[in-house]
Amino acid sequence: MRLINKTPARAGAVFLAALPFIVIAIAYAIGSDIRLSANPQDKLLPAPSTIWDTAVRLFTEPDKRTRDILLWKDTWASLIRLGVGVAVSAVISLTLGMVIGLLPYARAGLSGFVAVLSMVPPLALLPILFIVFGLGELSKIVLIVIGITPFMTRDLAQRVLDIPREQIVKAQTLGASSGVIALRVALPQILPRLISNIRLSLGSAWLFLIAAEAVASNVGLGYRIFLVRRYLAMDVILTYVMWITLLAFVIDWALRRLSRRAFPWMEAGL
Amino acid sequence: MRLINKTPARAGAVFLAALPFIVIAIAYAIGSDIRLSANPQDKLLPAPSTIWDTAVRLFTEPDKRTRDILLWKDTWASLIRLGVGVAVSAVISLTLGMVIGLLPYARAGLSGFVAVLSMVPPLALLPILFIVFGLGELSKIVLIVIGITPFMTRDLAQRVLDIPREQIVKAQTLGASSGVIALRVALPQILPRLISNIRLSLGSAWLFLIAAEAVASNVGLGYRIFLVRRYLAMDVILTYVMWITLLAFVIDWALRRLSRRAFPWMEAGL
Amino acid sequence: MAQEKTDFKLAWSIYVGWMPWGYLEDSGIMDKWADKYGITVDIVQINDYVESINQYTAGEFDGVSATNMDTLSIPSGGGVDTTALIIGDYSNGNDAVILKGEGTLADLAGKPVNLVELSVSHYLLARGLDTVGLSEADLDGVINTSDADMIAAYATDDVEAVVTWNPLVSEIMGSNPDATNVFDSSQIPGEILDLMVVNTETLAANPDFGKAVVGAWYEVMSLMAAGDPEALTAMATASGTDLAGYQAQLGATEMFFDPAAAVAQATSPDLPATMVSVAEFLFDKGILGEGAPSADYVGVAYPDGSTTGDAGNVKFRYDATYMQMAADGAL
Amino acid sequence: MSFVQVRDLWQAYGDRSILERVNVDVAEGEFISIVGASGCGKSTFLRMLLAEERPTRGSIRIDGGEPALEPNRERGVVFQKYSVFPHLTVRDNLIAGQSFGTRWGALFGGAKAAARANADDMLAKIGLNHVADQYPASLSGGMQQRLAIAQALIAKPRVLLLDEPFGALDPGTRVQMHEFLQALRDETGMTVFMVTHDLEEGFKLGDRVLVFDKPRWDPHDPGAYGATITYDFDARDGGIPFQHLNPPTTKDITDAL
Amino acid sequence: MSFVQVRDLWQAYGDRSILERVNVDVAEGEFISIVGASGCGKSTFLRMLLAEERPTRGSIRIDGGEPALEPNRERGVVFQKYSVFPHLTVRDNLIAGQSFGTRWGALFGGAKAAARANADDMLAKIGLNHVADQYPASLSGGMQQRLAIAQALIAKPRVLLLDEPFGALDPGTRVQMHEFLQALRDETGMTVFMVTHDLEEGFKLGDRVLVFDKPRWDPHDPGAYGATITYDFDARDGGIPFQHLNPPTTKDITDAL
Ligand SMILES: Nc1ncnc2c1ncn2[C@@H]1O[C@H](COP(=O)(O)OP(=O)(O)OP(=O)(O)O)[C@@H](O)[C@H]1O
Ligand SMILES: Nc1ncnc2c1ncn2[C@@H]1O[C@H](COP(=O)(O)OP(=O)(O)OP(=O)(O)O)[C@@H](O)[C@H]1O
Ligand SMILES: [Mg+2]
Ligand SMILES: [Mg+2]
Repeated sequence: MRLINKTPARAGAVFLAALPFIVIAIAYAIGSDIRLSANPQDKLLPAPSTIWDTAVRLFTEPDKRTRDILLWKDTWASLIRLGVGVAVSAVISLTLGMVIGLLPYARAGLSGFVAVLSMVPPLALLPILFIVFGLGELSKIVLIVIGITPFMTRDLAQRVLDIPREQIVKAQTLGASSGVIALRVALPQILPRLISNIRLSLGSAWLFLIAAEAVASNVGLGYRIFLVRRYLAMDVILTYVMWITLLAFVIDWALRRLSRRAFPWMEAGL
Repeated sequence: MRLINKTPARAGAVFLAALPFIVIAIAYAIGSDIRLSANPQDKLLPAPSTIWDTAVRLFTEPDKRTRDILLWKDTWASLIRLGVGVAVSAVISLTLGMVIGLLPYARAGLSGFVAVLSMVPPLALLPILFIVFGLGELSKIVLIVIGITPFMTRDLAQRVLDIPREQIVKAQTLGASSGVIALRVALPQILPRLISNIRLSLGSAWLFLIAAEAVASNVGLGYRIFLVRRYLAMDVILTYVMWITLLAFVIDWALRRLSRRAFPWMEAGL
Repeated sequence: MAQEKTDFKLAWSIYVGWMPWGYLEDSGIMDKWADKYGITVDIVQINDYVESINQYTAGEFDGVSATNMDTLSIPSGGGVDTTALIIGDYSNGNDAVILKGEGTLADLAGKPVNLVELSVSHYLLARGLDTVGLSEADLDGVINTSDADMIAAYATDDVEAVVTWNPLVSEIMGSNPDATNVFDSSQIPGEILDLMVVNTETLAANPDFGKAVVGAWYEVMSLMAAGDPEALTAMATASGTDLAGYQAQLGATEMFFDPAAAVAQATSPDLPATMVSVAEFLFDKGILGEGAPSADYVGVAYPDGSTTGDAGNVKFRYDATYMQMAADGAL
Repeated sequence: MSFVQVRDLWQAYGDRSILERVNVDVAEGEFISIVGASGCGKSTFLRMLLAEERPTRGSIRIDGGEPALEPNRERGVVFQKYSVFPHLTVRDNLIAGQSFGTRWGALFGGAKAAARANADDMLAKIGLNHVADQYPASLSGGMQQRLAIAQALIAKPRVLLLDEPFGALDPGTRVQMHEFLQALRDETGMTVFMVTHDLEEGFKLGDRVLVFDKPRWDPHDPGAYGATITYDFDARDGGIPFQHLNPPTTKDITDAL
Repeated sequence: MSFVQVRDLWQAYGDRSILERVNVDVAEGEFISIVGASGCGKSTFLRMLLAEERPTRGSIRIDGGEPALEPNRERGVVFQKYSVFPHLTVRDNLIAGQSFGTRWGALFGGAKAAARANADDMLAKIGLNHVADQYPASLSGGMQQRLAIAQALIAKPRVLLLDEPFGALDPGTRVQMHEFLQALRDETGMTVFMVTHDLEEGFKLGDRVLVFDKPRWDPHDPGAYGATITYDFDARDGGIPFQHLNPPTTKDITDAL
C-alpha cells in the first residue's frame, strides 16, 4: 500500500503527536546531564528539575521588595501592550483596508504608499521611535503598530477587492450608497479575515514587543528575558519562553474559536 | 455619483500615488528645519541635504582604514545571510510541508509540533542560539531559519492538503507511487506557493537578520544601524533604512516576476 | 534659554556606580531633598544605556548617568550643552580586557576581540594596546557584541577575548577559571569617569535642581560609606546579584563617597589630558560626527575656567560648584 | 413610446470593438431573451443596461429618462453567481433588499417589522420559509438563485436583468426555476432582460429573443468589429407569429364603426 | 463469470449507514449508468469501486481478483472537476497518463518519444491537437473533460469510472460530450460506470441504469438505513427489452442440435 494511503489508528496518532515533544525533552535532559556532570555550575542547560523549581518559584513567589509576583506583573504588562498595539493596528488596517479596497481614489493614492511602508524594517526604526515617542508605553505600542499594520492593511485591502464585483453591483441596485456598501457588505465579510490576519500577525507583534521591551522598559516578559540574559539565567529564560509560547497558543486558539462563533455563515457551506 | 464609482484619470492617479511621499518629505523637511534652527548641531532630524550628502558619501567613499565602501560591504554581508537563511528555510519547509501534507503518519506526528514551534518567540532564544551555534554567520542564519521555517512549513503543508483530492486519486489510477505523486503532482503545484511564502516571510527574515546583527557582528546593515545609534547618526540610520526598504522592494518584485515567469500555468486561466 | 521649572527627570541605567540612583528613587531620599527645594525629581531606570543617553540628548530628560566619554560623543557632540554635575566614581578595575586562557595583553595580536564597539570598553582596549605598542589594526578585528549577550558570547568557542564591564567582568571571571584579566581600568585610573550629567541651561536656570540632586546623592554616599546593609542590599538585588557580589564589584570602583574627593577629581590637573585623549580616540573612530573637522572640535571647560578643544564651541563643562557645596555642608 | 430605448450603442475596450450600432426598443412588461456565441458581448450589453459601464457611444434610456451613470434601484440584477450576500441569512438578504437604500442601510422600529413581514411573505411565495434563518452557503444552487431573484424583486426595480441566472444549475432544477420565474413574472408584469446560453430556455421564457452576432468580420483582425443584434425573434405563442390576428368578431366591427 | 462482481456491499460513516446490501454483476464492456437522489451514496459507491475507500462489509472484485486496497491502474477515473493536472500542458497531461506508473514518474529517450507520439495521436482523436501546448486553465470546461477522459483512457484501465463527468457543462457542450464518449467507447469496448444526475443522459449512454434509493426508512432516524440498488434497467435499444430475441433462424436450430 502506498505511504500516502496509510493512516495511523487513533491511539497511534496521539502517540505520534506526543513523540517529537518527548524526543526533545529526552534530548534536553541528556544534554543537560552531560554538561552538568562536567561542570555542576553550568548555567546553559539547567537540569529539568531546576527549571521546574524555577518555574514554580516564578509563578508563586512574590518579589521581596515589591511584594508582587514578577511573572504575573510582566505578563500583564506585556499583554496590555500587545493587546493595545494589535487593537490599534486592527482598527487602522480595517479602516485603511476598506477605504483602499472600495474607493478607487484612495487606492490610487495609498496602495503604493502602504506597499512601500510594509517593506520598511521596523526594527531599524527602533532608535527613531524611541526618540520620537519617548520610552514609555507609547513607543512600544507604536512599534507593534508600525510593524504589523502595513501588512494587515495590504491584505485587507486585497480581500475587499476580492469581494465579488457582483455583490457590490447588486448592493447598488438595491439602492445602497458607498457608506452602506462599506458598512453592510464589505465590513461584515472582511471581519473574519481581520481575525485570521491578527492571528497571522501575532507572531510579529510578539517579536516587536520583545524587541521594544528589551531596549527600554522596567516590566514585561521581553524585559525580563533581556535582563536575566546578562546573567545567563537559562532556567528563567526557558520558563519565560515556554510561558510566552503557551500564551501565544492560547491567544491563537481563542481567536480561532471567536472566528468560528462570530461568523457562522463562513462555515454554513460545509 | 457614488464615491466607489469615481475613478481618477491616469495623470491624477500618478499624482495621487506620489502625494503621500511628498507630504511626508515636506513634513520631515519642516520638522528638521524647526529643530535645526533651535540647535544647529541637532542630530535627530538632519536636514534633507545632509542626508543626501551622507548617502552619497556612504555609497561612494571608501572607509579610511579598510579601503572598502562600508555600505556595499554591509549590504553584501547581509544579503548573503538573508539569502542563505531563506534558502535553507525554503528547502526545509518545502520538504517538511510536503511530507506533512502528503503522509498521514507524518501529519499525525509533526503537525502539532510545528504548530507549537511556530509560537515560540525566536528572539527570546537568541542567547541559546549564540551558545549552541557560536557568534559567527551560523547563528544568524539559524535565527532566520528558526524564525520563518515553522510558519512556512505550516502554510505549505496546508497548501498540499488543499490540492484537490481528485488529483491525488487520479494520479494513483495512473499508477503513480507516493514518490511520484510528491514529485510530479504536489511539488510543482506547491512551488508557486513557496515563492509567495518566501515573499511573505522576507519581512520577518529581515527582522531576525537585523536583530541578530545588532547583537553580535562586525559587518552588516543591522550592525551598522545599531552601531551608529551610539552617536545618534540619524543621517546614516535613515540612509540605511531607505536602502533596506529599497532592497526589500526589489527582492519582492523580483520574486513576483520569477513566479509569473516560472509558473505560466497559474496565469493561463486569465 | 531654558525656563525655570519645578519638575525634573533623570535617567539612569544599571551599572555598579549608578545603582545609588535607583536606591535614591525607591528609598524616598530623592523626594525628601526635592521637597526641601520645592521641586520634584523623577528618576527613571532605562534598560539600554545608549538609549538613555540618546533620550537625554533628544531632550526627554534633564539629566542622565553617563561616562565622560559618552557624554562627549553623544550629547556634547550633538550640540547639547552638558554639565557634569556629579562625578560619582572612576572605574578602577571595573572595566577589563579578558583573555581566554593564559597570556598577556600582547597576545591579543591576531585575535578577534568581542566588545561593545565605540563604548568605554573600546577606549580601554585602545589605551591598553597603546601600552604594549599595538594598535587595533594588529587585531583580527573587533566584533560588536551586545553587553547583554557578553556572557553567552564568552561561553562560545569562537570568542577568544572580550572587553567588558562589571557586573559582567566578575561574572565571567567567576564562572570561567581559565579567564585571564590582562588589562583593566585600574591601570588608567581616573580616565573612565562615571558622571551624572545635566543640561547646562536647565541647571543654570534652576540651581535648586542641582542642589537637590547633589544633596540627595551624597546622603546615599554617606550611607554606602558607612556600609549601611539595607541600602547596599537593595542596590545589590537591583543589579541582579547579592550583597557580597555587589561589594566585590564596588571594590573595583573608586567611589567618591566624600564630595571633597569628587571635587578633587574634577579639578585634577590630569583631567584635561584625559579628555584630550578621549576626544582623539573619538575622532579617530569617526564618532564625533560629520561636522567635526578635528578632535578638538568640541570644547570642554573645567572648573578653573580653562578649556581644551574649541573654546568657541564649549559643550561639555565640569562644574564642581554643587559638589563643593555638598563638601561644605551648604545644601 | 418604448419603455427601454437603446440607441446606436457602441462599446469598445481599448481598440477592441465589442458591440456596435445596437438599437432596440422594448415595451414595458416584455421579457427579452438574449442569446449569442460565447464572448460576443451579451454580458457587456447587460452591464450597460445596468449602467455598471457606460457606452463609448449611444445611449440607453428607461421610460424616457436620462441615461444612468451608475447602477440604481431602477435596475434589478441577478448574476450566475454571487448574487446574494453570504453573510446575511436568507431572511436578512430579503430585508437588505428593502433596507440598503436607507441612510445607514438598516431599518428600525416599525419599518423593520414591516420589512420583515414583507420578507416572510416573499419567502413563503418562493418556498424558502423553512430555511429563513440559514445562510446562503447551506442552500442548494437553485434555492440560492430563487433567493437572488426574490431579493432583486423586493426592491421593486423597473427592469430586471438576468445574466445566465440558471447557467450553473442542473437540468432538473433548471426546469423548476423556469416555472418559478414565469409565475413570478406573470404576477409582477416586470420588464426582463435575460442572457442565456441555452436557446431552448430563451425561446421558452422570452417574449422576444435577441441574437447577438458579428455582422462584419475582418479575418486579419478579429477584434476590429463588434457584435450587434442580428435577429429579433418574436417568441410568443411558441414562436408562431400572427396567432392573435383572429378574424374580427361582429362586435369588434360594430365597435369600430 | 461476471467481470465486476459486487457482493453484499455495506458502507457506513460512524453510525450513519450510507449503502447497504449492494449486489451487482457487470459483464465486461457494459456501460452502467448510476442515478439516484442527491446524497444517496452514488459517489460513495464509485469511491468503493475505485478502492479509494474500503467497504465496512462485502467486497468488489474485478475479473475475480482480490479486492483492491487502493486506487490502481486497473481503474480509471474522471471526476466532475480537478481531473487534469493544472501545472501540465495538455500534451503533458496525456504523457503523464503513461509515465506516472514508472519509478520517477517520467520517461526518457525512446519511451519518451513513444509516449509523446501516443499522446499526439490521442490529441488528434479527441480534437485537442491545436491546444497541445496550452495549460488546462485556458481550456473550456468541455475541452478539459475531454482531456480528462483521454488521460484516464491512455493508461488503459480495465474499468472506467465517471462521477458526473458532464455535470458542470452547459447543455450544448453536454451533447457533444455524449457523442465523444460514445465514439470512444465503441472503439475501446471499455467497461464504464457513470454517475449522473441527469436521467436522460443515463438512459442515453448506459447499457444498464442502476437506481440507488433507500428501501427502508426510519422517520425518527433518517441516517439509520442506507441506500441500495432498487432498480436495474436495461437501457439498450431505447429501453425496450427483448428486441434481440429474434425468432431463431434455421441455422441456429441446426447448430444447436
Ligand atoms: N472590462 C473589460 N475589458 C476588456 N475586455 C473585456 C472587458 N469585459 C469584457 N471584455 C471582452 O469583451 C468580450 C465580450 O465579453 P462578454 O462578457 O460581454 O461576453 P459574453 O457574450 O457575455 O460571453 P459569455 O457567453 O462567455 O458570458 C470578451 O471578448 C471579453 O474578453
Ligand atoms: N467521508 C465521509 N464521511 C462522512 N460522511 C460522508 C463521507 N462521504 C460522504 N458522506 C455522506 O454520505 C452521503 C452520501 O454521499 P455521496 O457523496 O456518496 O452522495 P451522492 O449520491 O454522490 O450525492 P450527490 O448527487 O450530491 O453527489 C452524504 O450524506 C454525505 O454527507
Ligand atoms: Mg457573459
Ligand atoms: Mg456525488
